[in-house]
Amino acid sequence: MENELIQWLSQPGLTHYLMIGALLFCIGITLVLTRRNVIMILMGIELILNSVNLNFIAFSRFSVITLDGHLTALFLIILAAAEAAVALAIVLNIYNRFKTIDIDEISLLKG
Amino acid sequence: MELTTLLFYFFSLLTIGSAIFMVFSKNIVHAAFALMFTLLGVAALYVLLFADFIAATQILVYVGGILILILFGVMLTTKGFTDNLKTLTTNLRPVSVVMTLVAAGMIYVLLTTTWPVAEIAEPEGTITGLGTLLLKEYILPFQVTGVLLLVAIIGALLMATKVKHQQ
Amino acid sequence: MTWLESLPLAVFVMIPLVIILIYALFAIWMERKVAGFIQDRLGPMRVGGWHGWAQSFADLLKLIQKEDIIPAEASKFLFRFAPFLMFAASYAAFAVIPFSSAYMGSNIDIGVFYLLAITSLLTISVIMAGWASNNKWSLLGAMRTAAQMVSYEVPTIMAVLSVIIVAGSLNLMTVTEMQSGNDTLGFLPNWLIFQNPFLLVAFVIFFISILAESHRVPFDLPESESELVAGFQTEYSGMRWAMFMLAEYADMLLLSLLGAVLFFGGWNSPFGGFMDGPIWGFFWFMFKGMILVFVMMWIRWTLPRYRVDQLMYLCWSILIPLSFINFVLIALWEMLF
Amino acid sequence: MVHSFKQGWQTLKSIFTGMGITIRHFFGPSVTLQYPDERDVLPKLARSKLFVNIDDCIGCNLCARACPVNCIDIETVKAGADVDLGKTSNGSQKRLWISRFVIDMAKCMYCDLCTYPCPTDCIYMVQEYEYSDFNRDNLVYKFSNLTPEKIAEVKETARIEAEEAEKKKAEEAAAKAARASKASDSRPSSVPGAARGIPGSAKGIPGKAKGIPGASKGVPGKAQGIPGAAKSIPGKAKGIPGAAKGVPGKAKSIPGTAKGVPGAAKSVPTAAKGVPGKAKGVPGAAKGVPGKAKSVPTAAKNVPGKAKSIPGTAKGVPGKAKSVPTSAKSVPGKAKSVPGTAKSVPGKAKGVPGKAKGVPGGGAAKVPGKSTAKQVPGKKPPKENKDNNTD
Repeated sequence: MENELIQWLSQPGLTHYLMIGALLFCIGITLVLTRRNVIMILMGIELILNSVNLNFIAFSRFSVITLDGHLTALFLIILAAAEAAVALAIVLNIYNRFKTIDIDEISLLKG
Repeated sequence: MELTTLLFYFFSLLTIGSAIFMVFSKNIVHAAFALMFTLLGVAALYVLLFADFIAATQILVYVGGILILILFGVMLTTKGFTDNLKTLTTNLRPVSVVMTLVAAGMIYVLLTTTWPVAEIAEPEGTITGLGTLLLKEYILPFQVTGVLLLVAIIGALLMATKVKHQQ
Repeated sequence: MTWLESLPLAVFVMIPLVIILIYALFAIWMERKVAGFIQDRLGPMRVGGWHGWAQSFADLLKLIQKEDIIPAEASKFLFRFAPFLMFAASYAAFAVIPFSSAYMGSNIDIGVFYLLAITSLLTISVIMAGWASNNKWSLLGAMRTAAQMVSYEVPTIMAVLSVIIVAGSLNLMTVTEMQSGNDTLGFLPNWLIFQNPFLLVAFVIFFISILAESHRVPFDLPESESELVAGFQTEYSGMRWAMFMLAEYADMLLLSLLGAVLFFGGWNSPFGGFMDGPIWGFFWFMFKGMILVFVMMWIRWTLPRYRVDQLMYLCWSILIPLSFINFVLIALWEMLF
Repeated sequence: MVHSFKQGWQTLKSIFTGMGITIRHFFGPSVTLQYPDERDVLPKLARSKLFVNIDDCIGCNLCARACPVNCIDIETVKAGADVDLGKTSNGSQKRLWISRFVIDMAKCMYCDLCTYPCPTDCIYMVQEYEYSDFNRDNLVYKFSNLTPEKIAEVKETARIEAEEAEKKKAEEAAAKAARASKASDSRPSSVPGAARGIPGSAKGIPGKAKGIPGASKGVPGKAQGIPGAAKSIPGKAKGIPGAAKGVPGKAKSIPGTAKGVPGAAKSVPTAAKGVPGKAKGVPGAAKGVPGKAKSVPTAAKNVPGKAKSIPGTAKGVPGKAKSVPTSAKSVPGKAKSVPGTAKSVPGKAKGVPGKAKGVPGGGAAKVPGKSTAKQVPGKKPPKENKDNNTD
């Protein structure tokens, strides 16, 4: 039993990476749920995207499908970049209008 | 234990540790720098997964781009130094309890599932394959992402300049 | 598998460090000598005899003795960490530089892409240092640096990409190897800069961009003394400051060497087969790099500093469009010939 | 579009032009001098450090007076009559021991004004400019080559001589006063007028000087005045010694000073003139002013002896201004007014006597003249001389 555990620990495989991905995902969700600052929420989203990427790469490494996972991750990264750029532009607009980026106070439906 | 195993644990710890630090950090800039460590750790994990190109892209785009954008956002939306950078945390306890449970559940699922693992020989480098794939099978997504990026840049610029006009 | 690669790993990876340290000592002295000569002075003359060659050692000794001051309101960990991150980023990038035909830290396929990626950590470390100092000069300097480096990364990458489409590989060793020989126009070395007229423009863009990326004059806004004291370095003293200087000089060398690889044939001898070989290769490579470093110093003591808006104007309105056009033209040239 | 290309081209061109200039300087010769190893040649008239060739110095104090920042401090002591100090390189006779010659280079402003008045060219700027120091006291340069023992000895001699001279003069004055009182009953009231006339004659006519001495009650006071005169007119020393001869007891001290200070000779006569009339009157005044009373009587006693000595001095001395103060001492009232004039017009000895005249009458009685009163009785005069010198 113990030997097995050590064996399992000493050879990081797919499960290990998936576990890290899962943990990152949960932490990302926690950030998104607990923080009221828009930028912090953005950071949480980046974490979630990273965990997804990690999963893609891990599957791509440990399974027969080889490079498609990489490509998906690549597209995800590009998407994240575009998302961050637009999101930050929006945040700046919000800040200019409301003078705050606390998400609870930005509750007007009408501009 | 092999060096790669040690590195794996080191970078996993770095990734998860700084991510957890982000959750409990009061200071938004500290959180942003913790995010940097997370991203670097993830990039290192990519390298351990033989995804060198993705790892480099991760550093270039995330660390060199998005993170700096975020930091700029922080600096532009708060007025300067440490005191103004505190962020509110709400529902931290219930959320963290729930998320711990969720994480435990997920890990349980991951551990009990048998994944169809195919142990392949270490690839010599992914860049040729990626290039070929991008310009053959994935040419359409590639083009679409290009257009998307262009649109995003234009949109962001437009919004930013609009802000100026309002002022 | 050359004899160099059979060295123990620790020694193998330390080679660039030795090179950087020796270079930094030399370059600091050289910078002051160049400044002196250009201003009709002599520069340091007293330490160590001939032309004050030991001046850098004296400086180093002084820096080691200095008190290490950390501002009370600083963010302690980040403050301490930033100089090391900066140097680590500079140093890590040396892994893919082919110092000679026999030595290259890591012969990976994505070579130059990795280099560009890892140097973007410099920007982060600058912001980290500036913010952690909790000083308005530092913060302003850091934000300026970040803006400048992020902006100038685009023309740099475009210029590098222009070379890459001619060379056909991201691996710098391959790029160097394909520049061997001596047959461009029959008498010129087979270097990339002589192979394509648009690569000359690419080189100009590249050189301007690396000036800005390593924040040298005329783009040294992060440290503009007259306005920002010393930018993000304001609060640093002693060895921490020395780390910044080391990183800065290492960055300068790195980008100069990159320029030497991409445009001037890396470790190839300018005389074809004459004076060729691993040792000569190393000599030629460093020689080319040092010439670019010298030009950087020469420019430093010639041109005044740009204003922030001029800097951004130059990047976004001139260099980036020019580099894109140039990129397309180079691609066309490659297709046609 | 075309415009921006033009601009870009011009930018590039100007950058290359600038870099061409700097590279030319890079290869050009450097203008630096490796200072401690090589030095620039100083211009001939460079002003750097002051130097005094003390062997040539006659102690005239002209440099110290010329100095706008008072960085030169000289103290001299009269040499005895029998001591020959030798001559300077340009032939001037030295008559003073230079007990102190100090230049504070920390104060010096390198104006070079002190070197011009020097009659023997013994003070000048040398081409040495590296004398910075951590201690400010090290910037005070001492040039006097006398040992402390020697200085003490010299001072003692000078003091004794001065005292003796004083005594002599006092005796002379007393004798003359006695004579005068007998001879001129009509004069007493007209003293002031007489005073004027006499000085004038003293200058122009040596012979008259002799006659005047009889009146010279004020002699003791003269000791002080004389030194001052000495400074301005070194060359006139000759006449005074002659005067010295005639004075019996106390006369000695005065002659001693007389030698060193030619100008003093003149002063004596002036005072003398005014004195005769006053001689009579003064005693009276003396009563009214306790402090002064003493001095005057003393002088009166000595008068006879002094008569001789004074005439001798009278002949040669141009700088009468100094002399006046001397007389003032004997007559308390005069002290104040006269010194003032003395300072302003050293060379104009003539004018001073005139002022001297007015003073004796009322002045004496009214103004006790602190300084003079005290000095007169005492044997201090020699010391006082020194003080005056340093003025």
